[in-house]
Amino acid sequence: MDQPIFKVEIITRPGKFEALKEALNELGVMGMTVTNVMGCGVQKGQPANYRGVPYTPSLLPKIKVETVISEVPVEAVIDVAKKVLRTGEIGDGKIFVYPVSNVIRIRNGDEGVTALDNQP
Amino acid sequence: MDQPIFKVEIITRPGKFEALKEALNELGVMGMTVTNVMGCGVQKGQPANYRGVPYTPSLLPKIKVETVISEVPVEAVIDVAKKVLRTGEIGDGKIFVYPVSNVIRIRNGDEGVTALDNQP
Amino acid sequence: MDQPIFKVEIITRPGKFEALKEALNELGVMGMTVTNVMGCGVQKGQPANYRGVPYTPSLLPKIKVETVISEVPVEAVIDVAKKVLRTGEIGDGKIFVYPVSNVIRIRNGDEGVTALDNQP
Amino acid sequence: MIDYSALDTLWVLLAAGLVFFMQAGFAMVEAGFTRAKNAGNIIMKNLMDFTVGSLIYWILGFSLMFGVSNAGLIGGVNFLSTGLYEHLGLTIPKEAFLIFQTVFCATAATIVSGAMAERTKFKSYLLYSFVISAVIYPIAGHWIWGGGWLGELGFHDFAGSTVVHSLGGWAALTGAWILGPRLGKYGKDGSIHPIKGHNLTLGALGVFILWFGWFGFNGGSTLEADAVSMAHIFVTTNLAASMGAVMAMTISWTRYGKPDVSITLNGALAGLVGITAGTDIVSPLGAACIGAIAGLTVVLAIELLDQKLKVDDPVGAVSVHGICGAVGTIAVGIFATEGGLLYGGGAQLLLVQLTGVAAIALWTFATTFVLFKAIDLTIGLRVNSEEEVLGLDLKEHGTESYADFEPKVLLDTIQ
Amino acid sequence: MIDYSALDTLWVLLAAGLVFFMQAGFAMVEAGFTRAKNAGNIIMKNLMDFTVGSLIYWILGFSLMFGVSNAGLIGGVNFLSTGLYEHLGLTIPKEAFLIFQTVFCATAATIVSGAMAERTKFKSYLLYSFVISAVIYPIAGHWIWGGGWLGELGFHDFAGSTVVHSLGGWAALTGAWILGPRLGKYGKDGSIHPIKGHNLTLGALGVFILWFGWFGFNGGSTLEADAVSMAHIFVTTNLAASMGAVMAMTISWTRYGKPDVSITLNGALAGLVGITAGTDIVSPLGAACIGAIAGLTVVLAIELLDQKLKVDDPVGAVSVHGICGAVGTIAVGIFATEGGLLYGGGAQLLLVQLTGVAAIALWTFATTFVLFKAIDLTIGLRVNSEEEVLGLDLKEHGTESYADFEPKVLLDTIQ
Amino acid sequence: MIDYSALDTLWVLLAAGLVFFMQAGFAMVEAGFTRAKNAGNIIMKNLMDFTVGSLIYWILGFSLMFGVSNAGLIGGVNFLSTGLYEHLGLTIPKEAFLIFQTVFCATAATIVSGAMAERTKFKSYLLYSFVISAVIYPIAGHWIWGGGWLGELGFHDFAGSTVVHSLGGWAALTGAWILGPRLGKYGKDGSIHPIKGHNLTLGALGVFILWFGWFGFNGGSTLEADAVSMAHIFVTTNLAASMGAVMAMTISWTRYGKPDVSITLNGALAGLVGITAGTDIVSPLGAACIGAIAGLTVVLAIELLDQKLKVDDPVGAVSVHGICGAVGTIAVGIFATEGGLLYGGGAQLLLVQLTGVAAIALWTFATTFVLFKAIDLTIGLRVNSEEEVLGLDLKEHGTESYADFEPKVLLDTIQ
Ligand SMILES: Nc1ncnc2c1ncn2[C@@H]1O[C@H](COP(=O)(O)OP(=O)(O)O)[C@@H](O)[C@H]1O
Ligand SMILES: Nc1ncnc2c1ncn2[C@@H]1O[C@H](COP(=O)(O)OP(=O)(O)O)[C@@H](O)[C@H]1O
Ligand SMILES: Nc1ncnc2c1ncn2[C@@H]1O[C@H](COP(=O)(O)OP(=O)(O)O)[C@@H](O)[C@H]1O
Repeated sequence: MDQPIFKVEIITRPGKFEALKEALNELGVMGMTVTNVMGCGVQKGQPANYRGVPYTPSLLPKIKVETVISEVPVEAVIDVAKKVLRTGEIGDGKIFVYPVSNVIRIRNGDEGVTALDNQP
Repeated sequence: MDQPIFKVEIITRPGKFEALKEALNELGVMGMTVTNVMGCGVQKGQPANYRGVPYTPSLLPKIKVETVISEVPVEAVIDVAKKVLRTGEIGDGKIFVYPVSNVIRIRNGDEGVTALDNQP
Repeated sequence: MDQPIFKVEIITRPGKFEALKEALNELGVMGMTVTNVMGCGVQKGQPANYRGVPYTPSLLPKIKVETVISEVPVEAVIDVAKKVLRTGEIGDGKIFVYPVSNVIRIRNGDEGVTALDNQP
Repeated sequence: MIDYSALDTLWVLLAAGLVFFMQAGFAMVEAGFTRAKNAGNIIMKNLMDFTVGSLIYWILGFSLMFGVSNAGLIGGVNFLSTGLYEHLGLTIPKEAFLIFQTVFCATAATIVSGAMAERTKFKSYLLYSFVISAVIYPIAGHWIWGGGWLGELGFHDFAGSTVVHSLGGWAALTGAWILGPRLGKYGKDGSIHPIKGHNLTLGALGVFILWFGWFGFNGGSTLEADAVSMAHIFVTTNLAASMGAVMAMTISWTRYGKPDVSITLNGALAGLVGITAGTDIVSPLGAACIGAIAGLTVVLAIELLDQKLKVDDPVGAVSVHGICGAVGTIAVGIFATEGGLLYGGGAQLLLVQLTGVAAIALWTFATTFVLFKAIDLTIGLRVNSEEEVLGLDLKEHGTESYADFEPKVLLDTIQ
Repeated sequence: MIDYSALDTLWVLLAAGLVFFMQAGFAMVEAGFTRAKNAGNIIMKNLMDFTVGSLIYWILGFSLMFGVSNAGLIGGVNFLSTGLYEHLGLTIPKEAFLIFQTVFCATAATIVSGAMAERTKFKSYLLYSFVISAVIYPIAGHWIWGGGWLGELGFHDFAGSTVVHSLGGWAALTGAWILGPRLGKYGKDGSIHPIKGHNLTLGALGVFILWFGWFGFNGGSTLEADAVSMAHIFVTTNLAASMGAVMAMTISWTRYGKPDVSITLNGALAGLVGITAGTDIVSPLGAACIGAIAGLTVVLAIELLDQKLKVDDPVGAVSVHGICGAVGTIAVGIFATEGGLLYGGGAQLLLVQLTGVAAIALWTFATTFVLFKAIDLTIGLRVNSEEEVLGLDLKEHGTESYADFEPKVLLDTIQ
Repeated sequence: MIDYSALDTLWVLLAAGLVFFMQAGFAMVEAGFTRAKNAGNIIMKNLMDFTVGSLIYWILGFSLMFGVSNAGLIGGVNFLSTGLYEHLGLTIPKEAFLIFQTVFCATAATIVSGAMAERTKFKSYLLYSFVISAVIYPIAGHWIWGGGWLGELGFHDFAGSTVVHSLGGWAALTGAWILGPRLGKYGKDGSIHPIKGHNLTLGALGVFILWFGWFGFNGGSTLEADAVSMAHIFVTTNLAASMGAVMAMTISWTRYGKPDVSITLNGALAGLVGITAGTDIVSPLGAACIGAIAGLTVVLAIELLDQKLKVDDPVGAVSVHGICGAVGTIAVGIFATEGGLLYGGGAQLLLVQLTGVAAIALWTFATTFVLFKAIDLTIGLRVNSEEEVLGLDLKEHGTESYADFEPKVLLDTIQ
């Protein structure tokens, strides 16, 4: 476990996942986990109307894509994500990078960087 | 990136989000991401009954609110969360704090603490 | 907060949670949070057919079980998870371990390892 | 017995079947327009007001409504509907008439459940439902259809814009007002937080079912299979409903910037409620006008109630049934081809119509006010706030209606 | 041909339409009371037992049921229903009678799908469905309605509490019992894990549709538009159903602490099934009593089956149709205003009713036991456990019923 | 006026009620087979094409269809359907005929909404719907049913396989083709990405409702309560639908490895559409054959359109209504027991049937092409891509149909 492991967490617009996935796959990042989330940040919900009553939703639907990487450099993932996801409009989202202490593959008990190798 | 960045993860009762959000906003924390989760801890599900058969649910619905902060001190966020969310009853939930290695804003490529600044 | 705290995040097949929970409970791990996620990795979706058109889903439903621990050793949790979840087939999932900076119980303000103690 | 018309009977029975089916429509509309966490409770309320109502109307209500009149005020009591009821001079068997009237009674009763949805104690709802079907509706019904004073006056409420819909609507208003709004509906600062319905497709299905059933509701009220009048009623019913929807859509589009789905659905119902009183005696054009008026009225009424009066009626029952029922009944005085203001009939009929509307409104407000207050002071009318937040399905019935779907917890339980 | 009554024919055809619509009711009840991952499969089973049944009943079954009787046991074979069937002495065209009987046959067949839901191979279900509609139901039907020995005995099963509902219910029991419970339903330690239905509003809609259709089911069985009897049937049908719901609600409230929604819905159906045999010859009060008995019975029967016998019947089909069908048929011997025990008719009719119930139960258990065992030993009756866990929609049909909604994965696939 | 048959009128009105109810069926099928984010829009389109169509057909369309014929091409204009229409020689009141024809018109109009679902501007749909109900359908209807040239030729389209279903289907094809496929449906590399329907149980309910309503659609087209022909129509309708479902299931099983639920549901509808033209004059066996042909055709047609022609028709409306309507009409020339090819009637009828099918196809393609192009060039036919991605409910109506459920965001908005 000499090589540091990171989790890159990308929060962005729904509907962008397919493109992101393809781009990350090209980089060699094969494993990822996606979750539906609701978020607020700079982007605000658009005023709407329910049976005549105006309101503004305070949260917007987003997706959270998490990928744990080690051999692929964090910068490369970030660059790809920025390229694919940037529209320049508010709401493009954020990327958070976290340290990871260890990784284990349940199927065969592989630990650390090897566990991230996605050859079956 | 001299200033440390943290993720504060708050797991609490559903239905408390609006109040928490307002309190955090007052503190200057504007960005957050919310997820539906199911949890178990000290609090247990209440015995119920389906077509005459008694059972006890093993998981309870909770929300997870994640906010990544740097300039606002972690303690301030924790204090606010405790104030808003505490009922004193089992099931109020827990707060976990994690180190964050980096933050990037996709829209313009801002990194680190600046990326957390929510002025468009 | 002398004792290190870790979050163990287990991503595995849906339908395995009850077994995992029981095994972890036996170990003394009582608190956990579960989320529905979609994932891709070594395992690929099976080719299917919609109104005559063949397609292959790119993401598979998984569950993410998170448990923050300190007194129970990380290895013990990993071993239990491996024992309960391993089928040897692709798709068993992965375990990620993260460092945790702090834990707070909202109900009474307990901090650190004490906050993880699940006696009411 | 030999003289009954099999054809008339068949039509009345089929119409009764159609009106029964409207219960499904009400259940779907009300469930669809409220939250998922209370859907089972809504179902249960709709089912039980029909079943309890069917029983008590048979046991008591029918006689209060159709028994020999005492001074035009109330029918003579007769338990289990066992009397002969020959004074009614029916061409159909008494039992055919009984079942047809039973499903009408249940319609009046069920209107209330939508307006009081998501916060009423189930037990208390049962009690309310028992009383309205046993006494409140039958007495009002007697006045108009049972040989009572309003009928004698010449009040024209063919299939019940007033006696069924307005009565139900006013009871709904009293109930919703005494109950108070759902938690979180109105902010302390006067702000209004919309609480969305959980299943628009189901709600729409309910509207289609109601419309389908309404052909029986209005058509069957002929009590005989008369070719010309049945056909006329089908046409006027359909035109008024269509116009109601078109109008409500247009108004919502103009006022709120987009054609609103749930308001348009309400508009169709408003047209149906509006035409019910005069479906037999207004022209197709008159029906379209009444539909348009109802479609306009319902949008403004919903706004008024929800935003000005702050009476929280999740499905718009008061506006659709109460207000449009009244408006439709009054419109008979204007559009009736015989006796209507526009057809040179003068104000005579109009005044009678106004009298009837007012009388039923007064009767309903007075009796249901006493009823709901009495319930409130004894067993309580409203669930506590924990029950309301977690949902009536869980707390009142120990169930969840959609066990396999992930709820949007965040929105679902915001207070 | 000139002599057919257009009115009678119209009524029978409309009733057939209503009974057809009950298929939608069954589909919604069964889908609603089971899990989302099997909803498409339930739909498919309901659709296919109707379509396959319609075809084979036309090709063969109708003649076995209504052909000239061979010793009171079976009708004479005649393919494609092309015979004249003049011995039936109908006042309506043969084709009207055929379609009415077809939809009845499909009702009997479809009852089984609910009890065997969530674990039966689709192929095997198709095969079962073919055989019951081709042979098992028509022969039993012949005994009672086709000029067979039970009819001759004086057995009274007006619209089929026994021949349709009990028969379906007993077949369901045999099937569910041979199949075994769904994975995870019963723990090794004897514990019971409830598996919740996924869509209570849809289930409730199904119940309303069934009730609506039942007016045709019972009413149409007159086979003629007789004013008095049609009206009487509408009243007794409605009262029994109402009483069934009220009773089941009350019992569930007493026993389980809360008024249970799905059990109350079952109670309404139990009342309907119970009254079906005697709807024409019990009084309204008798109907209410039968409804009450059925409503009580269904709750206890569900408990018995689920908790004591551990037969896993996800929708309660065995209790509702099998047991309440039998109870309702027997009740005719008690409540029939002519010949019933309570009306001084002695035990004669009661004994005949008991004989009929027993005969049909035996016939059904015997034939369906052989049928399901034969299927099990050849193509297999049950899907494998992976298919069951992932759901029949995915594995048997390659589909998912709710593609845009996030499932509660956790609960959905617990074993 | 004295001479109207009350029985005939009752039947036609009840049939009109059933056909009206088909609107609910269409709404549920179309909503169920498309995505959750557009469900409210589908509802709204179905509701508004019925309401707008009802009004404009009453105001104008009815007269163009049934007014005194001008050279067999078009009926004489008469606003608000106020004429006497004595030349029709009806045994039922004009208003009964009007409402029956109104619901037919609405059926033709509503077929289109499914094919153009999930990407059409609401405003533009309203406009289309107005024109088809005011002019396009009435003129075609005149040719066949209103005393026009096709009817004179001997073209047999009993209840409208061609004039209602094919016409609707061809309009749907033109619309879907001009609109282009939904975003993400077809990849640049020619790949096809299935876009799943969001609610299969609702879709199935819709199919059952349609089938139920079809008994009125076909049966009521007798315009009189004739015992023999009504009964015959019920039988042939039911057999064709059953066979259509069985066939489509079998073909999908063979071709795609599993019995497909949504295709089987389409198969039942295909059988119904197919039999509509000849339901009165083909034998039960002929009906089963037509059902089988339709069931086979629909699967191949869906494949052809979706995979070869890449016309994106989310619910299969073109295949079910357009193609199977045409096939069923042509089949009359083969299976008609009088005049059909197989019954020794030669090719005469077959040629007439082909002519009629071709004429209506040409008329519809031509008029709807102009209509949709005109709309496209003025107010625009299609929403922009942001609106399409976020859903029409949100952008066109400011609503969400399932506010309490967590959507599968990932799948829901993939482009
Ligand atoms: N500080 C934060 N902590 C956690 N999540 C955040 C934070 N800031 C933003 N997010 C998430 O990222 C999403 C997009 O952020 P937003 O600020 O709206 O867009 P942008 O960065 O493009 O201006 C938010 O909806 C929220 O889910
Ligand atoms: N050790 C843990 N790891 C992860 N999540 C936990 C842990 N302990 C508690 N949780 C989450 O916090 C929620 C509330 O915790 P609980 O112990 O029930 O309440 P309280 O802390 O108020 O007594 C749980 O439902 C679970 O989701
Ligand atoms: N590098 C990764 N980062 C984040 N999540 C991952 C990663 N690799 C795998 N996963 C998650 O774990 C799940 C199972 O992994 P997979 O590789 O398919 O199985 P296995 O490890 O058993 O071969 C995936 O569906 C995905 O959700």
